[in-house]
Amino acid sequence: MPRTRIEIPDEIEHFSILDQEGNLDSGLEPNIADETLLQLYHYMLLGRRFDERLLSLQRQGRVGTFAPISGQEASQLGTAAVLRPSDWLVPAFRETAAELWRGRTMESVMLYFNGYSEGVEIPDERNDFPISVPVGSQILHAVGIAWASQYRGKDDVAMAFFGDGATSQGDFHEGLNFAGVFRIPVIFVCQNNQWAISLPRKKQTRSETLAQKAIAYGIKGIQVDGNDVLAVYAAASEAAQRARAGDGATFIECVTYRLSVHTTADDPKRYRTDEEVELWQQRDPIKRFQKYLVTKGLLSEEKVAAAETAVKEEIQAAVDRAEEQMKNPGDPLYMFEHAYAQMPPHLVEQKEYLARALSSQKKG
Amino acid sequence: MPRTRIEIPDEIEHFSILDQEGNLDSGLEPNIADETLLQLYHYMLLGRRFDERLLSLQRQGRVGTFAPISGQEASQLGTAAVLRPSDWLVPAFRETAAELWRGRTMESVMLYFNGYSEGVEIPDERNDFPISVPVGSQILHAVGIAWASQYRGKDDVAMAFFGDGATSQGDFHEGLNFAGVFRIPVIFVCQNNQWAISLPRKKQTRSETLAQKAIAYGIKGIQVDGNDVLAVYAAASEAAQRARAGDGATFIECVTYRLSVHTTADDPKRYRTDEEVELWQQRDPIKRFQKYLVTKGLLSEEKVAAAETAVKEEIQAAVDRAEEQMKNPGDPLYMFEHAYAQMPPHLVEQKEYLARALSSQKKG
Amino acid sequence: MPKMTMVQALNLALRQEMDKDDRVIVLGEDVGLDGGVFRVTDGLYQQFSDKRVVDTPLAESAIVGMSIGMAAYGLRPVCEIQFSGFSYQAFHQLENHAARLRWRSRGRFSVPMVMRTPCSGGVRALEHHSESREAYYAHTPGLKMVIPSGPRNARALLVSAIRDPDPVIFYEPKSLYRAFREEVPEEEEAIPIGTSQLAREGSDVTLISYGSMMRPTLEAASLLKEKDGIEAEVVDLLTISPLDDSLFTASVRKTGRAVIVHEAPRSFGPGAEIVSKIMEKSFYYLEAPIARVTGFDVVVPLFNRENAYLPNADRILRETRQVLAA
Amino acid sequence: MPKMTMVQALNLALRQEMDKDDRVIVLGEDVGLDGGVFRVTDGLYQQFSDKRVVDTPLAESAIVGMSIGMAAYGLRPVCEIQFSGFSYQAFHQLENHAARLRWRSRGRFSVPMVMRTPCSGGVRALEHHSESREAYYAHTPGLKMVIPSGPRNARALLVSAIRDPDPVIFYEPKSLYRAFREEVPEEEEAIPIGTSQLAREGSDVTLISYGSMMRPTLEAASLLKEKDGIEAEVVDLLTISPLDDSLFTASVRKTGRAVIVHEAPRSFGPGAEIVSKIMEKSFYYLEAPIARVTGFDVVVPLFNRENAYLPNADRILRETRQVLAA
Ligand SMILES: Cc1ncc(C[n+]2csc(CCOP(=O)(O)OP(=O)(O)O)c2C)c(N)n1
Ligand SMILES: Cc1ncc(C[n+]2csc(CCOP(=O)(O)OP(=O)(O)O)c2C)c(N)n1
Ligand SMILES: [Mg+2]
Ligand SMILES: [Mg+2]
Repeated sequence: MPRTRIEIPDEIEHFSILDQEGNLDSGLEPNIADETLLQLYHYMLLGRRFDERLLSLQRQGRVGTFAPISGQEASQLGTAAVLRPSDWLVPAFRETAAELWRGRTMESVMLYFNGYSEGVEIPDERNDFPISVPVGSQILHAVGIAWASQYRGKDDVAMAFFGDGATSQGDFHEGLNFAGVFRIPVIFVCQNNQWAISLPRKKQTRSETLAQKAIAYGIKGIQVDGNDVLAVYAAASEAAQRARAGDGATFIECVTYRLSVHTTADDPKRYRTDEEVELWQQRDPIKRFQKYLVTKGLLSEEKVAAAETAVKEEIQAAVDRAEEQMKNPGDPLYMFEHAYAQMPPHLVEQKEYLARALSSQKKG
Repeated sequence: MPRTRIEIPDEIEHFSILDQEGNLDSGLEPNIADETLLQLYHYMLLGRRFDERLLSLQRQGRVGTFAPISGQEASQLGTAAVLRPSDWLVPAFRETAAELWRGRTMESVMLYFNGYSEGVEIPDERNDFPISVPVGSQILHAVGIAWASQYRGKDDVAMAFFGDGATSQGDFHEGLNFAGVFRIPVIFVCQNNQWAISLPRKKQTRSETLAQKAIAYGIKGIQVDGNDVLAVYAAASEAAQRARAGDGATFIECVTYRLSVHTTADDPKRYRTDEEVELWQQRDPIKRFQKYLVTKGLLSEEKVAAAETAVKEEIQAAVDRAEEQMKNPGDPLYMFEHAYAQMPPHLVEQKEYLARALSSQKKG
Repeated sequence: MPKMTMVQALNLALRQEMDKDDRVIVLGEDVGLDGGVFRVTDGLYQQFSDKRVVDTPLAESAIVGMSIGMAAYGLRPVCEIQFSGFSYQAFHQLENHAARLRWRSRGRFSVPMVMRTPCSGGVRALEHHSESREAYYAHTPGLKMVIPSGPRNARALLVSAIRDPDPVIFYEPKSLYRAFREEVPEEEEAIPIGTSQLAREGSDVTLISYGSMMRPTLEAASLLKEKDGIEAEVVDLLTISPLDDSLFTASVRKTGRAVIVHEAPRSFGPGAEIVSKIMEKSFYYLEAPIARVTGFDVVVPLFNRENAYLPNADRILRETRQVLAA
Repeated sequence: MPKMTMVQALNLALRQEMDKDDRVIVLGEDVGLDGGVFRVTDGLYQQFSDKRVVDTPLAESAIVGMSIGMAAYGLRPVCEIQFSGFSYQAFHQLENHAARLRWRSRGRFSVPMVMRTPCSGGVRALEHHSESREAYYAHTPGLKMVIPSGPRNARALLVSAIRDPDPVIFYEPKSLYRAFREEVPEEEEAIPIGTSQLAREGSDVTLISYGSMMRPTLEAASLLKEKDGIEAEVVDLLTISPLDDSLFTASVRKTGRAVIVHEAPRSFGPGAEIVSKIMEKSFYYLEAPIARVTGFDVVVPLFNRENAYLPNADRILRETRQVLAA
């Protein structure tokens, strides 16, 4: 009794199914329909190619500042894929692949990153939150949503995304603690991509893993190989089951890597080596998954080429539509809409004032 | 490799030396000078009796709202006693016993709780922060102080106090994380007194212990019997050594109990049972320590009686001095002092305005 | 009609709205079993259970952030921040999200939440328990900011706040909680948010105030009548943002003189916006400079010397006389 | 004298102060190896090592809270909040502590820290990257609030902010970071905090502005001269709090007319306090109502439509003409 070790009841696990070469630990192969596997592959490829296209458009001045996702496709899609349409996705700002999976259009993404408010439109049938720029803050919204779902007797879950950097924020702590206390059906997906702009994961926190932070909240914590879409899918499925069954929240650390810049305003050469990037390129989640699908007989060289072509065309069509739409400069007076449900008198005054100012400006 | 348990390197320990009856686990008895033991006893008694006196004064309208400490004397003194004068104490709002140990006068405490700004005066030679009311916020100040101490090449440490409720705040998380990352010589003392106003510890967080929250930050965590002053002292000594040696921060959870009201505005009958309070009265830290000191031959019945008398007189003298001092209503214009190092023009204007207003008020 | 304190009147509003609408959820620190540290939520836990009256861990950002999620889902959370001095812990959730979610989703999501919080001084409280910082919220586009001045309007405003489709910061001047009673009808009563009220008619000078300062302002108005034979018109703003300038504009155009009274610090405070509105809309009607009677630009003193900080009838009287003499 | 951008000028101030005074510590997200996302701290890490240029984890409250402790110990922390839209995460640390510690300890401890943060719009940035909320800080007793308008005064103000014995919020209008260059002397230069400057002399109307709005304001003044033959006097506030009203009071008493320009939302914004100061001190000199040209009370639009939000020379000109015509 006097000086004793305290047993930590919830153990933290590490999870991986495909190794770096795409070889399978067959005992763990999750039961995923072939169709879903191919869909996952499609969206991983789409996510990657769209990212590359956005980057090249940005370099030409045809897209504003944005946060690329290359390297994180498995983390985003393995998780989002376990959601049902009625579930809620609560993204940070680097989840384009997950958002596309959920039905957000590439046009919407382009409009948003070109500073058009049309880009924040969300169709009624999709329960997905808009991008959240303030790091970590959205975690609490997912907690509130999931609480409400439970209150309404639904088994819909909320899935919050955030990065390794976000785990340092107070809101991360408060959100996971509330989720633990109220046994909330929420899934916390941390994309540990090793960097928060220039700060490496090791300097973000002294804890050995991020997953073990779950111990502080009495919730389930798991670390997965975030470049292994099967492992991510399996962990997320378990988490969704747990949540739907009323057994509370899960914190999933996806160990992955941001292969590209932080945002297009960033120069990673200032803080990390090419060798590190190359190392992680070898762990590419798409290559690895592709190999597995080939081995499984679901893909072939020709099918891969066809997929590439299809994705390219899909992207080109979206870019064309978006650029067409952006020819319409839109009405600047729109800024006064949606400030409140009903426009209060002072905004009516300001809107009228701006209308006058703009029309006199036009006149010269 | 595929599905493996992650080993948590830093183990969390529980620590106790004196049992509920005051019996000693002699293998663990810390090496504390007799003089220090008696001093600890004196301050525990003083803390308790002063608390009781403040409560009775408050009930008579002679003291304002305050937060009693009864039951938490061992947690406060076992920790504060390991500090050197040049170390920094960063209290919350329920550390009166620790503050008295550090040299704050009872008059100062009384003036403060009677709303006199004289009660926030801190002598130059004491490196102690004023009380911090916003729960958890002060933790970060201790981290900054300890960082600065290290930067200056000193081996002075900072000790931050807070309650079980404070562990839910974002600032707690951010503070412990920074302390881990920068290996800061700080000691976090959590007085887990089982309640945050009406919220019991079990509803504050689902984690089994508070101490295990240290795992999230890669710092040392320890849980001690907070009503056992020897265990508290031993844990705090280790923590201080660790900090001074450059080995970083420690999080100490002192398991204790608030025997009295949350503050004098609180009615605990609304949320907890008498039985629970009685149970903890049996674990009284003073009785237990007294028994140990008697067994050790340092105290006797007569000496206890003498100590009680001495403490009573000390308190009475302080109350008299404070009440004398409070006869001086003080200058309301003092509120403009110490807003800035130099009073800016707008405050000079406001001060002059108030001076005029007050003098015209006086005239009628 | 029963006579109620403001605490009881607020409790009535909560109870009735919860009764009518199962989307209404109360959450915060000690709001459940304990009934809130000021007892505003007293009895709700017993009546509606812990499903709808939620004692949360001690974390303001989480209380507000979770409310945002609940509101976006379609509920009507009414969260309590135990004292307004601790609402800054949640300020980023209010500014970054509560105020913006409707705008940021082009109307797809909204945040029909209320953040109730005891504000202002006058009850001999501890540090950080006496602030008046309504200007922070009033200056934040997307939020609404409401402050009642008595039991009856407190109840009627809280009802509107709960039903409001947008986030409302609801400041409760704690010095009014039990200061006096008013008749409060059992039947529904709601005051639209964004409307001020005439508290006293007059023609010589316009006094504009709200919240805890309405009582000394009305007291000053009585004294003006009694001692100087002056008829002061008194406007109670009730909502700080969106600010209803219709009544005070009409009044100032009539009287030509105005005095603004608030407890908040003077500089960059709510009074400045009212001065500006009068400047913009009624400049040519003004016969004297507008005066502001306010708290000072310092920390609210520890309570023994708090009285000198708070505007009182004497200071209001004094300033109004100067405005009248000008 | 070398010609510098504001980024270079700020960097110079930091470098020189760090060189002179080992109490000066730079901390924040990405301020070290990366040199800050706008490169304001570029090269400091290399020169002064990670002992004095500290890359922190991603937590604003901790950055500010830790700075408070460092400052109380006797250091001079200069922390960076990456964008002012994320300073609210630390708002409670500023309001509850940085602003009060001197007062709360009767002068025993003080908080000589600077919180630098890029503010305001105009650079086609993402959401939450374009706000101007200086009023929050200006309304907080105990803080100082400074906003430079060009490279040279930015450097001279930052030097003063670092040496100031009290906490200073230092807003850096990011649209000015690289917009133009000015000669900045290598030798020490400091502008006292709390002093405004005359940016242009004139006798017909007073334009009062600061920060990013100084350029369109001066442009409007040129246009007024050119097109209307009007001599506008222009005041650059530089410090928002404590507000120096001496220059604009003298100017308005001379011109009888005033226009205030800021990017911040209109209602309860900084302009309102300036209107009130003029009301209180210069009412009888006024020949026309004062106008405010400001941002609107809505979220700053996504960048493609941001220009309509920001005051520009045309709007300033238009409003000034109305003031002149009144
Ligand atoms: C509260 C807040 N602070 C700072 C920033 C600026 N910022 C944007 S992204 C980022 C790093 C985020 O790192 P991480 O959470 O690991 O996500 P990642 O970018 O790697 O996806 C920072 C500091 C922000 N957006 N919000
Ligand atoms: C940020 C903040 N929120 C709320 C409060 C109101 N409050 C004062 S003490 C307290 C409970 C504190 O509980 P704990 O941390 O366990 O300390 P204890 O009172 O038990 O010593 C609360 C909610 C506060 N002072 N600060
Ligand atoms: Mg990251
Ligand atoms: Mg407690």
